[in-house]
Amino acid sequence: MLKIEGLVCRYGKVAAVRELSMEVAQGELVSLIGANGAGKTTTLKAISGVLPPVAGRITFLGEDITRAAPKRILQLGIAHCPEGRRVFPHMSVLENLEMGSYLRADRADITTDMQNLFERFPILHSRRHQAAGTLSGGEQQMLAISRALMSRPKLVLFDEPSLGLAPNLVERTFEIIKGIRAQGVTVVMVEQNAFAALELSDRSYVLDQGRVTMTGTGSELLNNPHVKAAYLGA
Amino acid sequence: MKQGLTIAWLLFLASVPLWLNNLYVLHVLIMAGIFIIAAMSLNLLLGYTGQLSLGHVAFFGIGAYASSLASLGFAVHLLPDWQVSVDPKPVWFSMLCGTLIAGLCGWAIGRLSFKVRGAYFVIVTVSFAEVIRLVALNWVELTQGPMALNNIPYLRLGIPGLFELSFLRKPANYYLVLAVGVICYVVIRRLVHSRAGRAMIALRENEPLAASVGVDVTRYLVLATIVSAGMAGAAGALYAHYVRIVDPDVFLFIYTVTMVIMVVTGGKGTLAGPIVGGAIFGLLPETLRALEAPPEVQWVTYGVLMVLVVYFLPDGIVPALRNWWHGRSAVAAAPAPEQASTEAAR
Amino acid sequence: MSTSQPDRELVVDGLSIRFGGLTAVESMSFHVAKGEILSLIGPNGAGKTSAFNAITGYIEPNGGTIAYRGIRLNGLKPSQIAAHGVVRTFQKTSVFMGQTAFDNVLLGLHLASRQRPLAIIFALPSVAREEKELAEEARRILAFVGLEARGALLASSLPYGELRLLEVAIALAAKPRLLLLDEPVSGMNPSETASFMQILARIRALDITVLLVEHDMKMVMGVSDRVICLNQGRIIADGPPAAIQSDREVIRAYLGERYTRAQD
Amino acid sequence: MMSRTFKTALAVLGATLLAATASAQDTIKIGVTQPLTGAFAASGTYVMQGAKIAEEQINKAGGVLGKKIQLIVEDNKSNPTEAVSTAEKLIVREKVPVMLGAWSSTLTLAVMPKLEEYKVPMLVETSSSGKITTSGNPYVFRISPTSEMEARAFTPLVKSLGIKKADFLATNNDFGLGASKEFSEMLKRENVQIGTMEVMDPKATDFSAQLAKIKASGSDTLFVTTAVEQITLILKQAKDQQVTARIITTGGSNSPDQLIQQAGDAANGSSHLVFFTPWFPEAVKNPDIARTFVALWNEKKHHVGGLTEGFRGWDGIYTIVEGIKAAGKAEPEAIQKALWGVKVKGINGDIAFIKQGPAGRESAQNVPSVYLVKIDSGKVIRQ
Amino acid sequence: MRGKIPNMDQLLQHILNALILGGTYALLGIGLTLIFGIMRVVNFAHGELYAFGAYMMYLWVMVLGANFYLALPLAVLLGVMLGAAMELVLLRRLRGADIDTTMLVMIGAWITLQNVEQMTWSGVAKSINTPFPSSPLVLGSVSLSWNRLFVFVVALALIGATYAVINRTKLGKAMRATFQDRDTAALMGVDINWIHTATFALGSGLAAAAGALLGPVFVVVPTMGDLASLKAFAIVILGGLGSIPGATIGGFILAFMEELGAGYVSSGYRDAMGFLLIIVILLVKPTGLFAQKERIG
Repeated sequence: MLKIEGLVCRYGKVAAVRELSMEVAQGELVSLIGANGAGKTTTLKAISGVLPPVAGRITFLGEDITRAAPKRILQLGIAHCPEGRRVFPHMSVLENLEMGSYLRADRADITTDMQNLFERFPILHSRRHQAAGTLSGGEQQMLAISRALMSRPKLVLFDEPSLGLAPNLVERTFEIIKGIRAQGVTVVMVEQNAFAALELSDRSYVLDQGRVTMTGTGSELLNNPHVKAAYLGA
Repeated sequence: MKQGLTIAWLLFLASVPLWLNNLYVLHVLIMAGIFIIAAMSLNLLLGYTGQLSLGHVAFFGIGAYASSLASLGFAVHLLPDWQVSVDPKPVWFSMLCGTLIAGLCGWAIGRLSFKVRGAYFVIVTVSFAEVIRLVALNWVELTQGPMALNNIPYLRLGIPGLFELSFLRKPANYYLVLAVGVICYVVIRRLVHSRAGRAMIALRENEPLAASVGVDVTRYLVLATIVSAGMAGAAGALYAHYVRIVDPDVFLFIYTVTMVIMVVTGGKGTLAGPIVGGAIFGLLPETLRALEAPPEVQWVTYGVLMVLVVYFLPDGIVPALRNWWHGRSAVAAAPAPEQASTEAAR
Repeated sequence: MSTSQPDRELVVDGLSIRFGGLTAVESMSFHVAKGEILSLIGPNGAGKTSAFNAITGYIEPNGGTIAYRGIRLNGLKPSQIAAHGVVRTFQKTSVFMGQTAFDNVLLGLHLASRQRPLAIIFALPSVAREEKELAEEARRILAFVGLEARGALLASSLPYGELRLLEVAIALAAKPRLLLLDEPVSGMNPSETASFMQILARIRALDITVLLVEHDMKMVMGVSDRVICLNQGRIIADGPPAAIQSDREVIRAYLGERYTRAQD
Repeated sequence: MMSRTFKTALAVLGATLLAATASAQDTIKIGVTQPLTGAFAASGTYVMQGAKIAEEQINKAGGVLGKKIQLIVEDNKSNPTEAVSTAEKLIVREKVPVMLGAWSSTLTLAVMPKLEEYKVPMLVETSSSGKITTSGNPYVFRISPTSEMEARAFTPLVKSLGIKKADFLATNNDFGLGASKEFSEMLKRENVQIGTMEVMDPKATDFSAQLAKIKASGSDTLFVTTAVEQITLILKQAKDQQVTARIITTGGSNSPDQLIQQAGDAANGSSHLVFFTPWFPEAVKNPDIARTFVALWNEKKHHVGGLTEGFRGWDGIYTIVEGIKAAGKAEPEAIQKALWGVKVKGINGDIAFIKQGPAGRESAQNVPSVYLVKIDSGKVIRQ
Repeated sequence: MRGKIPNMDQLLQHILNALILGGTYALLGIGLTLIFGIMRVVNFAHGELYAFGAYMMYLWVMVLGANFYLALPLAVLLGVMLGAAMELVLLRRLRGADIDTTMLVMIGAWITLQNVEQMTWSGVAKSINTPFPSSPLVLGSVSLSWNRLFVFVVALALIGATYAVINRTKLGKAMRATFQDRDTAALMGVDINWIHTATFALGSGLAAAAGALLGPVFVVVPTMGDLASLKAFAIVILGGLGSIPGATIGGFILAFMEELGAGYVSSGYRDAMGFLLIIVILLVKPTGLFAQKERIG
């Protein structure tokens, strides 16, 4: 479904991703793990078109999206739920969700989708007129996920969904992500909580200094002594 | 080597009135010199502390007015029945007053306006200059308002009965401006290569980090403002006693813009930057005048140059030249690490 | 409350911090003993950095007191707090990017220098003498963190790991007695982390007390004398590393059930 | 593009050099510093145009001392510092023996120290501040009236117009404030009550607050002193706010033609003190000269509203040339001495100088004529 | 009847004048709050767009003889186009640059535009004829011109329209989203470049509208933009950056301060009121009177 070959990304002179290649199949839940600065977030940014890569090739459903505009990539069905939730703080919950469906014109379906989300997250419904910045961290995470789903994506990129959340909320978030996958949406997730990420995912890529150093199924990596030492703090 | 070059430059500048017999060109050089001093003073704020003060002309104007008023004497009613009058003072003393009063204003303004940063700071400084201009325009009893202060005496130095130096003619004024300029240059140079200058650079580069190693943010910003304002005031005093008229138009925003262009074009945060920029933009109006270009063309040139400089020479001419030079010499021989480090501090 | 017990270097009592309606830190009390390395851990947003900011004067707490060696730090400016010997680093790499590594340390030596503005303007001989000493000192500090060969390079051209070392060098230049490090090894690879732990040991040997915020459990458990775990602005555990690792509350809130399983 | 500009520059430079060497023998230079840009651009341009017409006429008639005259015009940008620069350039670089300038009092005052420094006389054609001739600068020769002279000339009209209470609205500069001061003192002597005295920034465009105050004071006459652009706005806004007082403008920079054109019927009923009445040249002292000037002005297709300013340039240049003729040589000190004795038939009237200022260092002042005209149904009529 | 008019009438006239003036100040302010408050570009050229609107009005009505009511939207449209062009040429390549850099560029644009105007139209003031009756509208003891009333009504309508665009339309939401979080807005499929251009053009159009409306009331001169810029900054800071209701109220507050200050304190300091206000406000409450609270860090 998604294929990345030889991806290179830079911030100014500093290379963040060097010659990275990976693949995601339809319906998979794939996670990227690694230390800060390993290039996980940068890879997601390159996929969603926010940071155009310097070299390499990204294809999605057979179409080359390497230097496509974020708008085009979103239209093709890739939604990106950014690190730190990034809700629009001064806009209401409703407006945030409307921004999620920015590129859609099917008004009736948008309303249905929104109602479905409100049923799933009643707290968002009761706060729909409140400015998003006043929500708690967990509520903001739900809003950010809901907003990403409003574009009816085929593939969702989650960047550190558990970041800064209380542990029970972390569990909840992972449940939600599982649910999304269960509906047939493909998921790529970046997660600092390597243990949880490996448990959850079908497959994982371990990144170090912009390169893939290891890959395998979640349980394979969980039992890999090197991964244990470097990323599980054991 | 470096010192030799500086001395050669100084000797050359000092020799100008000896071989240049065109008084008009000398006049242009004097005016450019006064603006260079003002630009150097602005550079201390803009280039070294990184604060874009767009009210700098206020200090220039305050220096000009204070010095003129002290030398002319004045009488004002602070209350309907309370009159304060000051008798005319010698010009050298007045110029010192102008410098000190401008510095004092710098202290007051610094204390007040450094509560805000960024766009707010810019707007506060612009507003400050504009309010001062309106005071100069409307406090007619003190400033003569738009009638301007006229017949401002020129500087005379000497011991009565023994000898007297009078700064009426151009060569004398040229040397006066040159001397003040050199003093300002030396003071700024010493300052930026010291603990105080390093504190200012630290503030510019990373204010929270600077504070974390003990740099008192307000103290050093205010110190920079005082020195900068005092020098701008000295330039204003020079201006007042050379042109011998001061009117509220000295506070016009466009003069601040001119100084900013000089500093930015030459290279902010470099010692030579304002001198190079000041020389270019101090002489440009007269060059354009010689070409019989209408004044609008001069300003359009300013405006377009400003945009082009931001795009193509964002660091200014001096750093660009220095990089070019280093690029060349690096091919010949890699520079000693010590030398490179002190260069970058400048 | 006693704020001047001899072994208590820093005493935080009832600290509360709110942003608008959101509570970042809720009546937090803890102390740092002289000479120890104390780590603050907890999920992001638990209030660690907010507490750091309040101790070092970058934000005004809404309640509570902070005292260092009996001196109340509330209401002091960051520079004044630094002058008392409480120096910090920042979570996001924070150096003077446009300057060389050497000059970065020289800028950090602000408190070590005594020049007065007038002395500078008149170029008194004492100024030149001091400048020489400062340059010597800067070189010594660079060598201490292992960057002596990098002095002439612009900070912006240093690799990430060395930037983080330079950060520590700048903080050391301010002559700290209590050093607060905010995630110093985040983004470092394991070998860089290991060498940083050695530097930390040498810093400790200089009689500098350290307060550490860090996510890297290997580092935290390896260097700390004591660990405090925060969650949602409150302290949920305080004790030696071994106790923290097995604390049920900490496992539930921060380390996660899976952490204990991974340990097995 | 670049090279073209460069070539033009070279050509200009070359031409200037050539002109300088060629003209040294056969022309007499006269420096003119006027505001051709900036706040006073319009008026300065008119004066310059009037001076140019005079130059042409004089050269057509054979010039002076057997040589042609050549005006060197410099733009002082309505800015005192620039005015000083133009004086420097004219005197030091162009070596002019005499100058005309510099329109506003502030500009003239700025130039005056330079006159003393280089001992070059200047003919002042517009400025009204008393300070110019009382500060003891013997190189100043003024043909325009001071505010005090204007006020004195107005005295007989106070009774005939039936003024009982007057307000003032003046631009916040020497010109405006000086006029307000002199006229209010004159009116007090005539037992007229003074209402409110308002000022405005020379660049202001909204006078609603001042006019509301003036309306409330209930005076029968409002004296307005400022440039023509502001007068236009004041007339319009006074009408909007139903200010019923009679508006009289002073200072002579009021161009009634322009007011009729731009203020429309808001201009009706207002009166204006002028120093030249091109609508009825027969009213001035030397009607023939006035008619010639109006004809030449219209021939050049200059703005008709500029006549009341343009005549100053003409009178100025003729007076200067008369001075050069009397001196017998184009040298500053000779001209300065000779100007004292000239008698010129000008558009405004007969020009001759009296002494003003501290003894021994007197400046020269002409006693000009002043006329009051009124706008009625879109026409300028005598009053 | 000519006699003592009671002071109450003077006050009423001042209040009426301030209301009318406040409408146009608000228009200037909301144009700038879009650019300065939302885009964080210190737009020193704002006043030049104001002058541009006035000159376009002069061009259409006085030079080309177009109908007044037709010329007004045309002048505004040209202002929108000039604003869009400035954004495309000057600001696009500075995306993400710090505030000082864009400010220097806008100062350059300001100087250039003003002097091009001066070269094109000369410094002589121009006036624009209007189709309004020359006798004022009299309401008891106070009066105002029909032209000013028209300006007031149109200004209020434009303010209302802008408010609706920002709060009710998809474009408005995209604008707010973009300037709250540019990267995330891009992730929602918003074309960031287009939003920047549109916002700058909208703000410029409002400035041009203010100029086109006020040009016929006053006179048109090349330097008319300078004071307009500075007053607009005062209004925006007064109201809090980026707040449209704040800018509207700020516009009226400034108008009242100027009018009453000139009427009862000193008319010479009329234009100083705005600056004094800025200084006092920034020293007392640096975020402006109506700014929203934001969580820092």
